[in-house]
Amino acid sequence: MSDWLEDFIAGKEGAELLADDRPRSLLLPLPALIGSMQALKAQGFDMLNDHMAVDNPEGEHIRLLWLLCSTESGELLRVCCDLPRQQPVAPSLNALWPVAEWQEREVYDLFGVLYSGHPDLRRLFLEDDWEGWPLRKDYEDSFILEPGKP
Amino acid sequence: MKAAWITTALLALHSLSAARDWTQPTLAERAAEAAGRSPWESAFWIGLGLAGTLAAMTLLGLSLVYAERKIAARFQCRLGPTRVGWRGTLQTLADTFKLISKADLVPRDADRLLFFTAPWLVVSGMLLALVNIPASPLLFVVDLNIGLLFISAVGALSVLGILLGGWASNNKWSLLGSMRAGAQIISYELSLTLSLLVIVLFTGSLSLGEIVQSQQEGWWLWRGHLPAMVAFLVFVIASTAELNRTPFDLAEGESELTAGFHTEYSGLRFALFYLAEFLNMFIAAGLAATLFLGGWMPLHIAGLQTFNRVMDFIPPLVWFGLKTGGLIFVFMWLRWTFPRLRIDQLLKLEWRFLLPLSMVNLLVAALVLLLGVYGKGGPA
Amino acid sequence: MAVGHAEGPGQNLLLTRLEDVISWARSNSLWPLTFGTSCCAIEMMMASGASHHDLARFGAEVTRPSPRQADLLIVAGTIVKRMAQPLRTLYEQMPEPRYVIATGACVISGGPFIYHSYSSLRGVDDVIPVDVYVPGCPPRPEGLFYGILTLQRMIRERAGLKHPEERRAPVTAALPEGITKQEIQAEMLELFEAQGRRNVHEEYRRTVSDPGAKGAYPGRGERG
Amino acid sequence: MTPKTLTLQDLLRTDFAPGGGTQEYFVNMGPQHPATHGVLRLLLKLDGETLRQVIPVLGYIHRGIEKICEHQTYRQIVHLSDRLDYLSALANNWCVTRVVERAAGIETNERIETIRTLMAELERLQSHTLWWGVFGMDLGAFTPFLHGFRDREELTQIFEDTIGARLTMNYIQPGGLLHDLHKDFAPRVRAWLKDFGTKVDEYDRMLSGNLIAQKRLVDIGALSGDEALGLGATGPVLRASGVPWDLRRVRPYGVYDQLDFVVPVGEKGDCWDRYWVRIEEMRQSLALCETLIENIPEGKTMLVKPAAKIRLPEGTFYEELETPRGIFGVHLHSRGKDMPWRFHFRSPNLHNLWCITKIAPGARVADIVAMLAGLDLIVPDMDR
Repeated sequence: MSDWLEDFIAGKEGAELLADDRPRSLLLPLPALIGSMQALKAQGFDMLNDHMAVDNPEGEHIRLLWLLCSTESGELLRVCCDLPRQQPVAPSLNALWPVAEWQEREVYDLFGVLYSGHPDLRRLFLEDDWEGWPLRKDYEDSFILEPGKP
Repeated sequence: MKAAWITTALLALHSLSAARDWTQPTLAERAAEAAGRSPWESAFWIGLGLAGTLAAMTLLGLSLVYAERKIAARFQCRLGPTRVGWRGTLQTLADTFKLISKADLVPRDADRLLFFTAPWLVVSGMLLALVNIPASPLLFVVDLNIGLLFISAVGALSVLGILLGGWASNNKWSLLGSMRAGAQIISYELSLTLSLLVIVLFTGSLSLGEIVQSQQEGWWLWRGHLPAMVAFLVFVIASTAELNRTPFDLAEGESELTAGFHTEYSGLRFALFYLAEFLNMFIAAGLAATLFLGGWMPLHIAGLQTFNRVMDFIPPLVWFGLKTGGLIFVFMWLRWTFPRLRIDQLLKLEWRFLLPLSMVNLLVAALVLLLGVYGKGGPA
Repeated sequence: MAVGHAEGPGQNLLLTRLEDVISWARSNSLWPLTFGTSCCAIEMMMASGASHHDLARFGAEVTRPSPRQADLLIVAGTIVKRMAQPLRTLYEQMPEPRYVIATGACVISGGPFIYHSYSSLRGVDDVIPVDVYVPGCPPRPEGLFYGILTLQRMIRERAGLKHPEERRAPVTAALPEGITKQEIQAEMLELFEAQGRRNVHEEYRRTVSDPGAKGAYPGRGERG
Repeated sequence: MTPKTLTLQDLLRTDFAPGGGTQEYFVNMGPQHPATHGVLRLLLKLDGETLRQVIPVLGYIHRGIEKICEHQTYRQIVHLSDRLDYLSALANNWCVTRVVERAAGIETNERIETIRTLMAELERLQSHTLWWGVFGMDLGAFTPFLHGFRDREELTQIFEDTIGARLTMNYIQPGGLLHDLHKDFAPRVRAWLKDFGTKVDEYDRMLSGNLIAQKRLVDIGALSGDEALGLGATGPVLRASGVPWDLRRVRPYGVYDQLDFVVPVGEKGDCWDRYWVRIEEMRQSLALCETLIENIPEGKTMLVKPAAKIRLPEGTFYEELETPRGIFGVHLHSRGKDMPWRFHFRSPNLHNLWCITKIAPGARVADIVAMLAGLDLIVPDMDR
């Protein structure tokens, strides 16, 4: 089970297996992302199940997570990638899985991650003139109400 | 005491139904006749005709809407209106008052003149058609010698109203709805008219009074053999389409076009569209009953003398009501059962199927007429 | 709607009568707009659509998809910042007299999304005036009925013709005037008959005849 | 080089249609439109009645649930998950519960798992009856709507007996179930299942066999299996396209591994296949429920103290399961507190929605309504 994944990252610099299992996680450096994803798709991961981001203000990075799924073997695989928080730019996976176009729009909308090569990078949920990225931990909005505070 | 009342009522009914000489003058004829003697008398008959038609229009509109809501409720395992009046009978009256007393809204960018005209056009077309329908020998406003032609002509006014209304609203959904309605009604008008022509061929007259009287020996539905039956079916399908009712309600198509051509209409003008829809249904059903089911003629079965006597005793108005009501029920049944067609399927049905069918049917009817094989047997 | 004042008995009887008739008509013919954003909309559909509850009994089943033809805006489901503008437009597109029922916690106060949300409005009355509030998350169809009956009573009681813009504080509704509990029970039995639900029907009859019966309908028994 | 971002205004360009020479125009379908079942907004680029392009515009019910979740304890998050896809509230509860239970290492017993499975299957039936009713209404037949709701209402009352809620259940909790079953639960469910068996046949007679309905559905909006996978479709939409991907079978959870059922799979992936797959799923769920209701083992229904604070270890956890609409997934990023650092829902409806951009161009306005009904979308779940 574990062998092919270890072989897979063997040749890649900066790639490592993360401790999380179920699904097994893989941390890739940004430059190797597109190539690895292409290879993974060729290996049978035909479904891009989900794409999300986690903000990490202490580490000054935003971690992007892709969840891949293979309908042949039924295997799940999580691929992670860290981006700098100031200028997060990631390559778009739109050409591999069409659904990435909209998943990336969601992450752009809520975290402000930009995707190069994206055909239609618009906000997904919020108005086009919304300021700020609401799911970042340092997002401030006078509209937000907190319990105990007037 | 009770017996006396019942006898009186039966006698009154009989005297109504005993008007067996079917050359009763219509209201229009009475007015024309009276014009020579006294203009007042003439005005009285004209006024009676007008008031009668308007009253009938209101009453029919109210009761048909109520009937539709109750019937729909029964199809859907519910009760329908129950609270206003006895078993909800005053529900539609409340709706009418409310609609009349609503604020008068006109969209800012609407074409005001056309916006105001459209609903009245629809209603006036419907009203002009209504005066032609012979409900009974006594209740007959006008018997034009080109009655059928007149009805199909003024019936087309409603298309104009719908097109104008959709255009004037300045709303894309309205426009889509009215364009659909235009394409649909104009197409189905063809097979509708062709199916009417079959009966015209048989009777040799366009006057509705004469058409009813020609059915003394039997309803055209039976006497006309296959062509009349086909014509009846085509008529029912095409008039459902003309009425914009499910499965042909594309012009309003709630789930597609919000409310179709009357999306922007509110209050009184919307009520007029609503009224016209239901009265047009009455006109279509009444026309079908008149042409194919003997109008106000009682049901006779050859050879059963006693049965026929009993049938004679029922007043003509009741006969007409029963036949029309039955057909209206069929229209409502269709509406609450079928899904909606798509616009291209709808037009295909007309141009590729109904139109050729009714053309061939007309030829067959002509053949039947030439050979003279119609006119015997069946219930009359 | 400038109709003269009709004050005091004997003065301008005709107008008073007319007003009564029109209030009667308006209260009995509340056509709702088909509008719903989330969970409450399902319960609203259960009320207006489901044969079990049958909003048609009150003459309010004619849901109009076009705001121009609707009288009643039932705000069912959370309203967020982005929806506020369309909602206001919808309200303004409705002709007077128009009524608003706010159903559910979200549209009353923000409900479960009151804190920490950057987009949920905390009460729809920031956007449009509300006549009746129906609490619940979501409110039961019976709750919505209660709201509608309350609204009907409000319409009947106020001089709507004189002051169409006037909004009154909510009033509470008991049983509608002229209708007894027995009549409502009979109506419910008829409704079950129409659905062909014999088992439910029998169960209900048992409950009606013996209110203390164990496991009485609908689901009010103690938890197991 | 920073990538270029766009606004909606940039997309609003019309042109003269190739060949025909007529001008295209934009129409807003929604946010208030009966066919979009809520506040989905579709910008339609039309040429006459023919669709050229569909631009879904979301966010009219974006409540920021993921942000709110970061400030809620794990028990509170369960009740927020009800309000995503409110028609599969129990499945959503279960998914959140599973991810919390796995992270906290809570083991459940057989009774809890059986009841959870039964409830999820009942809810699938409930959801599909509603879908069927609304589907009929979207095609223009109003009566199915009421018949679907009639059958649903009965089940809602059964749920209410046990759970105390009609729609937003909040029943499946970390560590077990909120309440034990009501004593009338089993007899009422048996009676309902027996009744519903005949109702599915009635549905078939009423809508499936209707010629107009078939004309409106067959060969409309066909989507091949590969396209569906690429667009991220799951659930009945994916299975209608011929991919037998059902988590209940592929990666069994609950007690699905002990159950025998067929996963209905379509061929062409058109609207008819989507319709048929769901009708068939109703039959399968019915059989599953009949088996499950007879086989509920004894045992406790709550294994942890309801008041106890749940603290999860650090890490990223993910669980997914099959709701009536597709795969619902929960990402949980914990930093060892009693509240999550980041909580993300994988929404089946959001992913199914994108199929419309692929299948709609070239169709008519009426078809898009049939397609939307076939995809069975719940807007608050997309927007979260």
